[in-house]
Amino acid sequence: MNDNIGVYVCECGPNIKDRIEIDKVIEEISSLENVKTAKKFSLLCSNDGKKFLAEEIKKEELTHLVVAACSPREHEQTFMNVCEEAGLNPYLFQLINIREQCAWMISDKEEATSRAIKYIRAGISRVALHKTLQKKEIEINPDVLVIGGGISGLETCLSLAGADRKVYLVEKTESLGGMASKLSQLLPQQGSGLSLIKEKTKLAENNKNIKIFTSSEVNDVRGFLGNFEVTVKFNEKDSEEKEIRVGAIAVATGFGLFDPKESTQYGYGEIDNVLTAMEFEEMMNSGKVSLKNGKPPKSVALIHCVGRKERGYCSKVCCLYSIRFARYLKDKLSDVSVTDFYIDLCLPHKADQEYFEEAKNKGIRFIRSDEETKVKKSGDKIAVEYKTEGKTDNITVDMVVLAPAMIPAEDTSKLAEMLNIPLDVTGFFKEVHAILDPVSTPIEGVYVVGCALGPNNIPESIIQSQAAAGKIFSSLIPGRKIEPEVKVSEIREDFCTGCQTCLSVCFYGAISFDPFKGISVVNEAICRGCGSCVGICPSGAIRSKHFTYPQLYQEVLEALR
Amino acid sequence: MSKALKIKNGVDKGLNDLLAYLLQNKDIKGIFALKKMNENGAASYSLMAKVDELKNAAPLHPLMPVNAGKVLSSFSLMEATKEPVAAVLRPCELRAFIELIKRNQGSLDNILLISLTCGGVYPLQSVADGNTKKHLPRYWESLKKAEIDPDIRMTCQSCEHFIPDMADMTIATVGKKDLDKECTILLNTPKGEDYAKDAPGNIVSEEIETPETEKLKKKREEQRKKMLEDLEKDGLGLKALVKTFSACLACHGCSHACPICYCTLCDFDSKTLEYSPQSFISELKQKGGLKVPPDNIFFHLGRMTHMAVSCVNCGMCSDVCPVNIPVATVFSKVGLSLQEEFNYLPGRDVEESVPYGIYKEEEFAEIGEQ
Amino acid sequence: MSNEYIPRIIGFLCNWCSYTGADLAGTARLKIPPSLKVIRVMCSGRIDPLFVLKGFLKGADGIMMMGCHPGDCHYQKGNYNARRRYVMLQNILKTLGLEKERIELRWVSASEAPRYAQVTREFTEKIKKLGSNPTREEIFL
Amino acid sequence: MNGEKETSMNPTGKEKIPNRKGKILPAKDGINKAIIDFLKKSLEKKCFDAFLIPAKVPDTESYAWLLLQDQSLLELANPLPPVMMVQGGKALSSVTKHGEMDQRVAAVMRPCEVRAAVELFKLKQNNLENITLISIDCPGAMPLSDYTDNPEKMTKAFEDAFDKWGESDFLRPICQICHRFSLPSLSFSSPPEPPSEQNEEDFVASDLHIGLLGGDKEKIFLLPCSSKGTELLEKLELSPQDSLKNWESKVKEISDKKIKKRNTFNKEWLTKIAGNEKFITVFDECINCHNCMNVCPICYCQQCYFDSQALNLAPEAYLQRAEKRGALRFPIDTLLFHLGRMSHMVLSCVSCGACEDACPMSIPVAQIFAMVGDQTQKDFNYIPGRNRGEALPLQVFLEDEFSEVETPRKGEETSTEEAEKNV
Repeated sequence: MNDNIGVYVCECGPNIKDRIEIDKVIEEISSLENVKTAKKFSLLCSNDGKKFLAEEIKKEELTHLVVAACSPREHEQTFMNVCEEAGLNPYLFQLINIREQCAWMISDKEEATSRAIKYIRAGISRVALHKTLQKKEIEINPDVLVIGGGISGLETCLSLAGADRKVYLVEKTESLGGMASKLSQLLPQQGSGLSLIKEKTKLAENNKNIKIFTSSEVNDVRGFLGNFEVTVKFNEKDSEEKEIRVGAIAVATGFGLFDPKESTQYGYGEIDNVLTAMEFEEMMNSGKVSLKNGKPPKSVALIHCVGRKERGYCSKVCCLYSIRFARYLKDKLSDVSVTDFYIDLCLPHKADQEYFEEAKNKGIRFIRSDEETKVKKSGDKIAVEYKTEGKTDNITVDMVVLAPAMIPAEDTSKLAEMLNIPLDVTGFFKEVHAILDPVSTPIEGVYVVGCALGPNNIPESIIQSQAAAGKIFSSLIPGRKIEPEVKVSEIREDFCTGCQTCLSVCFYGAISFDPFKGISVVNEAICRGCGSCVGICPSGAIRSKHFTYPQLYQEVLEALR
Repeated sequence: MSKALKIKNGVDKGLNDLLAYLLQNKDIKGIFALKKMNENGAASYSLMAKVDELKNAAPLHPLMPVNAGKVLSSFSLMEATKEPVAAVLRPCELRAFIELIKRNQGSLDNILLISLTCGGVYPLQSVADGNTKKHLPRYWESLKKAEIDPDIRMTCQSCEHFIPDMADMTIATVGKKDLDKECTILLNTPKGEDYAKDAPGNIVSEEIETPETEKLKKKREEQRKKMLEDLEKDGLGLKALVKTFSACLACHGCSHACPICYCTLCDFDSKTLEYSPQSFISELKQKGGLKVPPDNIFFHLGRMTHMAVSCVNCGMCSDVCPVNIPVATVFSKVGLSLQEEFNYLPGRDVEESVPYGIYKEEEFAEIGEQ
Repeated sequence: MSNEYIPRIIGFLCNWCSYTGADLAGTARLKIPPSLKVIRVMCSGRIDPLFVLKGFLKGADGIMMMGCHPGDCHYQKGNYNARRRYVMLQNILKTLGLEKERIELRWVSASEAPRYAQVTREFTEKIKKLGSNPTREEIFL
Repeated sequence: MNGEKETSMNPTGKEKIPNRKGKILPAKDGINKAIIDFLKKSLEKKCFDAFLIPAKVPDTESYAWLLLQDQSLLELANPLPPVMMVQGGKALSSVTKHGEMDQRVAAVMRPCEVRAAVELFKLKQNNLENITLISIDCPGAMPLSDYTDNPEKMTKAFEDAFDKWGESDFLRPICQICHRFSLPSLSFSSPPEPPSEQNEEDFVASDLHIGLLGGDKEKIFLLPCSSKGTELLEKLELSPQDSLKNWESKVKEISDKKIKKRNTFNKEWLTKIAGNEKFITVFDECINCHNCMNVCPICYCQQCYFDSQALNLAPEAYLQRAEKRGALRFPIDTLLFHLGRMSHMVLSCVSCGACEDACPMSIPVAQIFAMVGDQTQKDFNYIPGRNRGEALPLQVFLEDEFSEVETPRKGEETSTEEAEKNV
C-alpha cells in the first residue's frame, strides 16, 4: 500500500494540550502502518494552522489527512477547505473529535489519552478507505412559484419581483387578495384591508416579472431545489394544463375558518342574529350593522375562542378584531351595550394594550368566561349563558358575534403530499424549526409563509413572506450553480434486485425505479445522505458515500481492539 | 359457505380433469404443477402447455423440489404474463409467492392460483433413500384421517397454516375420506368460480374448514409446541447457537433455496463481507483462534434480520442443508416471534406491507425514552 | 488508570441530535464513562442491523443506538425506521436467548447533554453488571 | 510447461521410484498425536505464528477450520478428520484473498485441498506469501450426511478405512477411487525437473508432506518439498536424511491399485451416461440449489452467471418454449447449469468430492465431474494443483496442438466470387 497518511493533533490552546498527553499520542500513532507523519500544532483552525496544514499536505505528499482536534460539527468544513486549496480531495480527510469527546469528557488524563489514541487509530484505518468524492454542480433556474394569492403570497411575489426575479403566482380563486381583502379595517393602522390589498394587487398585476394565474391550481410537482417542474391546471379553461419550471416554491395558501356549526353550543345557523366574525366584517364593509329585522342591535355579545377547545390552539388574531368590532359598535351605535366574552386575552403587540384600555374606557364590558359559554334562543332575543369566577350567569342580547378559530386551508394535506413536506398535529404545514428556521421545510427550495403555517397576523405574514424571499435570494443566485450533497447514497446496479424496498424509506423521494433496467436509481441532487435506504437494503446494493460498510466496520473493529 | 366443484373421480384424476379442461376449454395457456421425474418419487415443477403432458403431472405429489413461489416469481419477474396460466402450489409456496410480489419479484396478474389443504411434503432426502416411494400409500391414508404422517418434513408436521389464504381454488384433501372417489375443489374467488363454471362435475356449497381440518390444526399446533420445546431443550444462548451451527459449511444453500431470500447476489456472498488478512490476524491475536471461513453465526443472524419476518416455514432450508442443521426450526422460531411482534402473517394478503420500511409514529413509543 | 473493568461499548450516534448532544456534554464538561466509543452516522436510520450484529459478535460488551426523539429527525422519519429495526433485532436476540440487554436504543436530542451523560452512565453500569460479552472468547462463531 | 507424461491413466508399474530423503518421526501414541506434537514444536520454535487446521468443535461432533495461534487450541486440532468440511482450499482463500498475511501461517490439508489451493493461487484467489502448505496422506473421507446422521459409526468406519487404506465402502465414492491421495506433486514416472534457484516456487504444491503410508501407524514420514519445507525441518533440527522408501513403495502400490479402479469406474460411468438421454437422467433430480457450486473450491466467482438475472426470460418466452416441447421444466436450464459449470471449472477439478457431499439429492456430481475432468485434463496434459507454476490450460496454447480438430480447409484457394456463386 502506498498511502501517505498525515496525522495532525491540535492542541487547541490549553483545551486539548492540558488534558491529553499529545506527545504520547504522536508517539503511538507514528508507528502505525501508512502513517507518513504525525505532528502537533497549537491551533490548527487559526490562519497559521491552516497555512501549516496546507504546506504539510504538499511537502509530505499526503494522500490522506487526519486531524485530531474538535468536533466535526465545528471545523470539518474548515479543514476540508484547506485540503481543497492544497490540492487534496477534501473527502480524503477525517476529523477526529478528541476535544469534546475525549479531553472535555474524561477527567483522567491517562484515560483520555488512551481514548484519543483509539479514536485516532480508528480514524486512520477509516481514512485509508475513503474514496475521492467530487462535488457536482447543477445549473439552476432562479424563477419562483408562489402558491396562493393572499397577502402573504402577494408580498412574497413583490419582494422577489422587485429584485427582477421572475415569479409565477398561482391562485385558486378568481381574484387575488385572499382573506385579508375581506377585512373592513386593519389594526392598528386603521386602514381598510380592501384598499391595502388592492394596492398590492395592482402592483403585482403591473409588474412584468410576475405572471399571475387565477382560477388555477398546482397539480403536480417534481424535482428539487433549483430545478422544479410544476404542472398548473386551469380550472376554467376545461382543465387545461401548463408546465412551468422554477427553482423554488413558496406556499402561501392561507387558512380556513372553523365552522361554528360543528359545536352545538353556539346555536349558529339555528338562531337568528348569531353571526361569525366574517359575516360581521361584511356588515361593517357595507356600513350598516343591523339585525335580521333591519333594526340596529341594542345589545351585542362577542364570543372569542370558538373552536379553540376542538382545535387545541389559540388563533392569535381574534382578541384584537373582537375589540375592534366592539369599538366599532360603540362608535357607530351610541346606545348599544357590548359584552365581550374572552377566555384568555392575547395582546402581543406593543400597541395592543393601549387599544384594549381605550375599549374598556368606552364602556365595553369584558367578561372572562370558560369554554362552555352557551348561546340559546330566548324569545326574540338571544341568551348567553356563561360561567365566570365559578358562578354561572346569563345575559340577553340582540346579536352574537362569534370569533371562529383559524384552521388549515382546504387543500393543505393534498399539497403537502405533492410537495412532500410535513404537516404538524394541527394540520398546518410544519416548519423545520419553529424558532430557528420558521419558514423553511425539510425539502430544500420549498418555503411556507403566512397562515399556511398556522394562525398569524398580517405583519407576521408579511415578515415571513419577506424572509422566504430572502432565503430564495440567497440560495438561488442567477448564473450560479448549486452544489448538492456529496455524501449521498449510490446503488450498485449489479447488486440491486429491484425490490423497491428502499423507495418506501426514502422520505425525500430521491429514489425511483427504472423499469428498463429493473433496478432502483438514486437522484443524487435530491438525496440528502441520511442512509435510511442503506440500512434496509437486504442485498447491500446501496452504499452511502463516505459512510460505507467497510469504513464503519473499521471503526467498529478499532473500537473493540 | 363457498361454492365447490365436485368431480366424480379420485382427487388426482379429478384435478387432472380440471386442469385439462382449463387448458382445452378456457384461455389458460399453461399449467404450473409438479411432474413426476422417475420411479423413485422425484418430481420437478413444469410449465405444461399441452394436455398430453398432464398424464405425467402429479400436482399433489408430496414433495417440494423447489418452493414454487420462487418458480412463479422467476416466471413473472420481468413482467406480468399476458397469457393466463394456472399454477397448482402448496399454501406455503403460495404465501412465499405473495411475499415475493410484495418485494416486486413477480406479478399475480393472469395467474389462476390453485392450492390445497396441505398434508405436508416428504423431505428431499427421502427420494434418495427410497422412503418417498415406500411411504406414499400411508401418506394418503393419514391425509384422509386428518393425521400427521410421521415422515413429512419437520416444518410440515408443525404447520398450522395448511389452508391457503389467497388461492382462487382450493383442493380439499385434509380429512376427505372419499379422496379416492371424489375430488372437491373449493372456489374461493369470482375468478375461481368463473374458471370452474362449465367444468366437468357439479357445483355445490361447502365449507373449507371442517371438524377434520380443525382436528389437524390442533395436532399440528401440539407438534409445533413440541418442536420449539425440543429446540429449547438444548438450551438457548450463544453456546447453543454455536453448537447448532457448528457444522455449517457456509455453502449458503439455505439462503439459495429460501423463497424469501430473493436477492440476486446476497450481501453475504459478496465482497462486502470479505476481510483483509490483517483483520483476521488482529482477531486471532485477541482470541487465540477463530473459525474460518468467518461470519458463520453472523450470516445466519443477518439472514434472519432480512427474511425471518416473512418466513413461510416451508422447510426448504433444512432440506438442502448438507450437514442436517435444523435451519428451518430455528428460523421458524424466530419468524413466529417476529411475526407476532409486528402482527404480521406472511402471505396472508398481498396488500399488507412487509413490516420493515413502514412504521406507525405512535408505536413502540416507550422505546428509547427511558 | 484503575484496574476497574472497562467494558467495550460502541455508540452509533446520529449526527444531528445525539452527536451534537454528546459534543454539548463535552463542552459542559460532563463526565462520561470512557467505555463508550462513538461512531458517527448521519441518521439513526443508517444504522444497519448488520452493524449492530457485527459489533455484538465481534465482542462489543454493549451497543447503543442513538438518534433524535421521534418527530425530531433531521431527515424527518429516519428514526422511526431505526426503531422498527431495533425492535426486530431485540426480538431475534430474545428468541435465541442471546443477551439483548447488550443492545439499547436511546433518543438524545442536541440539547440534552445531561441526558446523554445519564444514559451513557446507566448503560455502562448495566453492562458492567453483565460483564464481558462471551462472543469475545467464542472462537467457533 | 512441465513435460510430465500423464501416466496415471496407463499404469505400467515399471517406473523407477526416486529415492527421496526425509525425516521419520516415531508415532508411539498414534499418528494424530505425532503430527500435533510436530506442529506444537514448530510453534514453540517460532517457525510459525499460526495454523490453519481442522478442529473439532467442543461439545459437538462437528469439525471446522480453525485459524489458531494459542498452543492450547492445538488440542482441538485434528489434521485428518473423518469428514471434509469446507474444502481447505476455499478456507485458505477466505483468509488470504485480499493480500498477504503478515504472520506466518501453516495450513494443514488433505492433498486435494492443497491442490485446490494451488489452483486458486493461479486464479489469484489467495496469497501464499507467508503461508506454508502442509499436505498429509489421505485415506479419504466419510460422506457428510452419513457422518452427521451417525458420527460415532462413521468415525469408527473412518478408522477402519485408515487401516485398510481407502478400501471401505463407507468412504465417499470419489475417495474410493482417488489416486492422488498423497503428495500433491508426486509423480513417479518422471519427477519434475530439478527446480532452478529462481523458479523453485513454481514446482511446488505443498511445502511439506506428511506421509502416513508404510509406517504401520508407528511412524510418520516428513518430506520437504520446497526450500520452505527444508528450512522448517532444519530449524526443528530434523534434518531430512532418512530414506522414505517404505512410504514411497507403499504409495506407489496403492496408487497403481487406485488408478486401475478409477479407470474401470470411469468406463462404467461412461457407458451409464453416454448419450444425451442418459446424461440428462443423471441430473433429473437436481433441484437447482447450486450447493455443488457453492462448496466447490474452484467455483470462485462472486456471482455465478447461472445465478444472475441474465438467464431470465419474459413470461411469453417461457410459454413459447413450453408450447414447443409440450412442457418446460422449472427452474429452467438445470442441465445447462451443470454443463456450463463443467466448462468453467472441470480442467481445474481436483476431485475433492465437496459437490457430491453437499448435494441434497445425492446426485453423483463428483463422480461425473471426475470422469469428465480426467478426460479433459488428459487432453491438455494438465494435472490441477500439481505445481504452482504450470499455467491454466485455457490461458495458454501451443500453435501446433489439436490440429486434428480443425476442419480441413477445402478449396482454400477458391476465390471469393466463386464462393459466392456456390452459395
